[in-house]
Amino acid sequence: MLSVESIETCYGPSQALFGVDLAVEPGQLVALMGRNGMGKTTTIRSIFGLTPPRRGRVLLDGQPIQGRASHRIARLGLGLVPEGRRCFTNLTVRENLLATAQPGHWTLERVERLFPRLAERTHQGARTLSGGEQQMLAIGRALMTNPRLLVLDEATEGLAPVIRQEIWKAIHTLKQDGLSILLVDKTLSELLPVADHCVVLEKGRTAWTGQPDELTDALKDRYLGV
Amino acid sequence: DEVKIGMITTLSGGGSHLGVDVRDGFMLAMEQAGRDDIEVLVQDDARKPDVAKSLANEFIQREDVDILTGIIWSNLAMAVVPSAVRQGPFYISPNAGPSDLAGRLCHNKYFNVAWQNNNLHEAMGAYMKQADVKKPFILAPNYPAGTDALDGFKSRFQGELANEVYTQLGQTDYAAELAQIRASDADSVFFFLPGGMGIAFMKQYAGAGIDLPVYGPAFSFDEIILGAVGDAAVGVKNTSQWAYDLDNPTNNAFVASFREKYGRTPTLYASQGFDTANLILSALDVAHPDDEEAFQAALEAANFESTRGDFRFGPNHHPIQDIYVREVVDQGNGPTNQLVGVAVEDLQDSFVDQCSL
Amino acid sequence: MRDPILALDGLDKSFGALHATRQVSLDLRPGEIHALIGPNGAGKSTLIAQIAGTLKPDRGEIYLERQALSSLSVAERARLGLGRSFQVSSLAEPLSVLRNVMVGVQAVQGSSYRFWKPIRSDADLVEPALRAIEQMGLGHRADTAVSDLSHGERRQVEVACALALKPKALLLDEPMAGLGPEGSAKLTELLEGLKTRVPILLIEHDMDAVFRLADRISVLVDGEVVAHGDSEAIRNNPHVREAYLGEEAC
Amino acid sequence: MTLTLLIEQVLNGIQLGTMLFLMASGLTLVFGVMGLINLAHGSFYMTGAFVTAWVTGLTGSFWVGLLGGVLAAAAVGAVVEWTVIRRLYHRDHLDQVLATFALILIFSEGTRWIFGSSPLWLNVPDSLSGSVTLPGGVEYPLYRLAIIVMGVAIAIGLYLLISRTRLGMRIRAGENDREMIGALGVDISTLYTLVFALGAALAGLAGSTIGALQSVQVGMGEPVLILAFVVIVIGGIGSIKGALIGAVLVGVVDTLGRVLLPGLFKLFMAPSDASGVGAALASMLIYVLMAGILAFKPNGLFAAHD
Amino acid sequence: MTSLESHIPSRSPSLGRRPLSRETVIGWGLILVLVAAAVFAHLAGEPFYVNLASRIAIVALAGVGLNLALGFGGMVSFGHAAFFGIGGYVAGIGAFHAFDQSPLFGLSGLPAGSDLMPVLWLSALLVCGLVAYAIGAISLGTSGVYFIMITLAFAQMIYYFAVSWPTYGGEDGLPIYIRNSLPGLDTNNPLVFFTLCMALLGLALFLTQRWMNARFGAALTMARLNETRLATAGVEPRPIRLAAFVISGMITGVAGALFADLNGFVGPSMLSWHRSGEIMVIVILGGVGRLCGPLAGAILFVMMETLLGGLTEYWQLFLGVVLLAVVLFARGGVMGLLAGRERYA
Ligand SMILES: Nc1ncnc2c1ncn2[C@@H]1O[C@H](COP(=O)(O)OP(=O)(O)OP(=O)(O)O)[C@@H](O)[C@H]1O
Ligand SMILES: Nc1ncnc2c1ncn2[C@@H]1O[C@H](COP(=O)(O)OP(=O)(O)OP(=O)(O)O)[C@@H](O)[C@H]1O
Ligand SMILES: [Mg+2]
Ligand SMILES: [Mg+2]
Repeated sequence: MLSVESIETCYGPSQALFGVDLAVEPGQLVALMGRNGMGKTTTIRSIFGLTPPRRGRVLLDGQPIQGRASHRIARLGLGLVPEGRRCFTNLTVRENLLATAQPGHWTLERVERLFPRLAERTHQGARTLSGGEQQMLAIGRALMTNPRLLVLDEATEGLAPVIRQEIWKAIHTLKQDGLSILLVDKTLSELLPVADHCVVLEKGRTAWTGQPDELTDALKDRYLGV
Repeated sequence: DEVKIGMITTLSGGGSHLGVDVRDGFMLAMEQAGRDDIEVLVQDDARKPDVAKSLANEFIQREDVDILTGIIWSNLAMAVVPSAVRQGPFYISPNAGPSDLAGRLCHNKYFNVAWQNNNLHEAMGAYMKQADVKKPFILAPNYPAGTDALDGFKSRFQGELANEVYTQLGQTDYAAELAQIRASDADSVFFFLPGGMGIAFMKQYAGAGIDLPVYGPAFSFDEIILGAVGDAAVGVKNTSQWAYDLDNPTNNAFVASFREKYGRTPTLYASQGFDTANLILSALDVAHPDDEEAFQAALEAANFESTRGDFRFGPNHHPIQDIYVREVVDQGNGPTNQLVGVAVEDLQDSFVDQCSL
Repeated sequence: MRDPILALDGLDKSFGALHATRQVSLDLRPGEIHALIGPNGAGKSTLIAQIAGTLKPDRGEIYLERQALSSLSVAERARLGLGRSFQVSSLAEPLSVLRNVMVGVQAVQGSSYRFWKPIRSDADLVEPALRAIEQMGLGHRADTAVSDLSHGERRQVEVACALALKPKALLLDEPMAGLGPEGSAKLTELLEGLKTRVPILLIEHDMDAVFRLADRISVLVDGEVVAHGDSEAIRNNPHVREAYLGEEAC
Repeated sequence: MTLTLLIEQVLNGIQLGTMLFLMASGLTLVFGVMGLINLAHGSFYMTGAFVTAWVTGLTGSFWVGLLGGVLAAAAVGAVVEWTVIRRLYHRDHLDQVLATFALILIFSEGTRWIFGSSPLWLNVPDSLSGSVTLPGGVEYPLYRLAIIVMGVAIAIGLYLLISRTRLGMRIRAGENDREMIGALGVDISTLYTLVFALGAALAGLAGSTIGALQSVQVGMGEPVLILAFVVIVIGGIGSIKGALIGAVLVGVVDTLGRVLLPGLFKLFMAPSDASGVGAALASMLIYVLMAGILAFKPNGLFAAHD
Repeated sequence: MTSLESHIPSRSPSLGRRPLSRETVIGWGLILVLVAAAVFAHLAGEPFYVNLASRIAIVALAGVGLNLALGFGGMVSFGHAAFFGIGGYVAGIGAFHAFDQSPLFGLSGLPAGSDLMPVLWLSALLVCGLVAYAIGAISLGTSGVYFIMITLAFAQMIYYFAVSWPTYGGEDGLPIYIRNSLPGLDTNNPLVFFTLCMALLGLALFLTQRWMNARFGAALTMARLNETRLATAGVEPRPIRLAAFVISGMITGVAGALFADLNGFVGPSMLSWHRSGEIMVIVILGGVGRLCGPLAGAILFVMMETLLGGLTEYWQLFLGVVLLAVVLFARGGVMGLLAGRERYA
């Protein structure tokens, strides 16, 4: 449903992406991998129109969407859990969830069932949440927009192992429900089992794509530094 | 030999209608004189003392003007005049008349064609005394012209006051003062609130349900302000050295030609601009400003037809003149002033003794 | 056993009804890494904030080499030798890495009220800063503006800033977060080398790193220290497994 | 001073306060919510007053004029947001100061170009002229009473809008992270245009209603602007509740200061000196109040966040 | 690690500019243009233009003062007119009492006034420093918009105080009949006066550059960009800011003293919030946090004021349009336009 065709993106004068290709089929979970600073976040920002690509195309259901305003792109059914959480810190937990919600499968009750911790803190300001709580909030917030394609940038960063397992479980459930997912994560041991397809970036280019089981130790060492 | 006149006046920002009227009156007289040996340069001071100061320097140092004129506000005049007259040109004031320039700091090259600031207030004090007012409530903004105004008023009124209140400069809400007036046992109100302050005060006075008679200087009741205040001002008595219905040939001609040219009734500021120009013209007929003594003497003679009728200068170069009382009336097409009498004849300012001229 | 460098004595902190820190007493001894783990929202960062001085504890006292800290400001504590990294990195974005690190050097060297000598030619300032940066393996990035760095590199700068203070104790709040496997490995190695010089109070959710590095581990749950011991003991503590580790730690 | 006089003066203070609130609420919305310093807010006040005076003059109806003034202010606000302000959101506060300062000059002189230098006529509508007797025997102008009622109603409405509605959440979220709310599918630009126009309309409403009491002239917005800034800072930026309480506080303190201080000084000074000194102190009073509050509560009385 | 010597000069945007950066060249260029214009005008017998150049230099000096707080320190003061005006009143009051040989404030026991510029400048420095200390000590507890407004509040208090203090003219202001003097120099000569203004401006620019490149500047920059980082690094942010604020007020105060002498007049308009706004506009117009930004801004602003004012009654409208165009299209002000966007030294 989503395909990115050799996009190039710049931050002001400095170019960060030099030709990234990737595709997400409906119901697929695609893992976007690469070392620090290789352009994973930039790719995601380019898809969402936050840093529009200079060249190349981004297609959603075959329609080019690059160059559109980011809210229009999001309305087409893309949900974002950004790097660094970026909760609306001046809103309460509940307001964070409701502010951008769209009608659909995911409701406040469902999200609170997924993350009971959020239900406990529903009237607390997001600013004072702990890091992990904020991460749950960011995922919940994206789900509440009822996306067809969920994009998670380092969604398990800084979470306690128990919670992380929960989130992976949640991701697994989401995938089984048929949601398409594009995922960036550092922990290969948790990522690879759920991924249908992997895309590896190096220095702003797609360096390798394939099935998770094709990712040999040599490749891991070369591209991911494991 | 050509004569250059520099006019520094307020043409933009708050209070610019005063400057516009002074300029229009002045230019009307110049046009009527039809002399081609006089050049008038006009610049806007935006009501800022330092801009006025810098313009004065420009006129004096670059344009080498013979005569300066135009300043509306006392604080600008205080910034400009003392040093300007020392540098060469004459300064003929069409409006501002701060007490220092009439007294302590008077100068042989400085003339005021309008009034010393206190004139109209003193006259009103005298008039209210005559009119048997017993206990006025008086108010003015808390700045030098305001305290001068009330002091001037008191110097002639010399009676009991219901209260004496200083408001904030630029204040636009007078609810608190109006409540004080209503609660007091005053039998009348005298106020000096120039510009927008006066408009606001009168409108709110009308809405406050107080029916004490109101008195004030003409500054709050020129034709332009009356247009903004509307019927709220009807019945107010105000003192002025001039009125558009003052019946003398010069004035009748002036009012008619001003209305024709600009499509509005002149204000006292317009008359002051007009008189200023005519005073200068009358002196230029006698001498060139380069001949300083002769020109000064010609100005002192004040040999021109004033819109006010009789006009002469006291020793400190400030007018000795009749001050009239006008009443705001509405004869169907909006409120306007009507002459009702003379408050004081041949009023001379009280600072003349401090002047060493 | 030597005297602890840093000692917390009965720290207590509430936000309204929420009791974020309950009677926490811990210490940090020379040459060790003391890891603090616990579920999200357990109060770890709150504890660090109280040590560093951005939050005031309701009760309790903090000692750095036996000196009580509670009346001192953040900056005074830093000058006494308390280095800190933030959970969400807090750097001056437009400035270069070097400039970010140099400020710390300047503070430990004494006055910032020097108006004459340009810092650019002040080797006393530049050299120690560069050393701290090199230590973090960021030498090639010293002149890059922080805003141009990737997430992971910023974490490294944070630690470099703390190192520049020549700290007596280091408080690191999730330094591995956002680092790739490679970066984590490098940092692990670095901290291992560092601990002989500076003891480290380490908050981390990366259990591989924690179990490898920590000499002692304290587990904080709901603001309370519920377990304390070496890696083995913690790994096998059923209570910790349930509250924090989940089924992972096998 | 008698009790009725005191009550009347307190009412006067409240009325001044509600007027300030109308200005301040728009300012605090734009300022706290959108993070924009808008010095040109006073220009919308002026726009409202001028258009109301003009339309009232044409149609003879104050109410038509009022509607015209408010709509004109909203329209001008929307256009300004669309052409200038939206380029400033991601800029430094300082760029915003300079740009909106430039807008003041353009609006003031533009208005003078169109309407001339003379103040315009605008009066209280007949249906609201005169005064009413309140319980307790206080005689009070009906128009001012109407302003108080209107101000309080608008305050409640705004508070509910911002704190209770989805729209309010989005606006606040947008202030916190504009990029993020866009990436979550909200058209924040249009939303901001609307908010800005709403703020302008409130300022326009203040200008229109107050224009009937004061003088409708170029530059009338500036002193009110400064007071409105004082109000939102005292109340805490971004907080509608703070703006209301700050406005009433400023109104009452200013009014009572003007009334009481000269009397206070007359106790131990010569009467004419006392009124001067008292008046001088009264004009400083709200600034003293603000400095005092900020010295102890650096984020105002009701800091909405931060 | 490479040796330091080879290391540092080559790597530099971060560490301060290379000796002759484009900005430095432009700064010198502006100074030269101004001096040349003044000298040329003097030779051509046009004292008006010499005075205009003095005015530019003085306004720029006030801007340099504000820039230290606002540009380098991130303290957006909307009350710098307070210092400008106090500086002016120091000069005015000194001259007033020197003129009639009365003791200061008319209080017997106090020394008489002085009309010596150095004495007045030092007094302006002292008084403004004290006032800035008091204002800063209270105001720096706040930040952001609150700081803007609390500084405005203090300036307004001083403004209203001056308006209603009759001894020194109140709203009418206080004329200085004879320009204050400097032994050995004819300060009434426009070129001499210009030279004085320019010398003080040059000194202020030089010192500012020195300070900002030194440790103090590094700390101040960090205080502006990230206060938490500075505190965590062991430097108290508030005293650093306060020091910068005090110095800033002092520089603006000296500019005020010169301005009073230039105009031969001091009045409350020097204290009004319009004036604060104007100084701020000059700094922003020139380029915030750029050493020579205030100079560039002052040249542009004063020239526009003078030239447009002669053209049309509605000149402020065009001034507004020009200012708006500068913000929207020339980011980083005039210096940004001329020397590039780079701002953080
Ligand atoms: N705002 C920015 N301005 C300039 N350059 C940037 C910016 N953000 C990122 N970069 C640069 O773009 C490149 C790609 O960064 P990106 O954040 O996409 O990497 P990443 O793969 O997400 O890394 P990480 O795993 O650390 O999050 C890096 O070299 C980084 O320095
Ligand atoms: N200022 C505050 N007001 C109210 N509650 C707060 C405040 N600061 C923190 N909290 C709450 O205190 C608890 C502890 O937060 P803290 O940030 O210390 O957690 P943590 O252990 O660091 O978690 P994580 O591992 O997710 O970072 C959380 O529940 C948080 O919501
Ligand atoms: Mg990333
Ligand atoms: Mg934490």
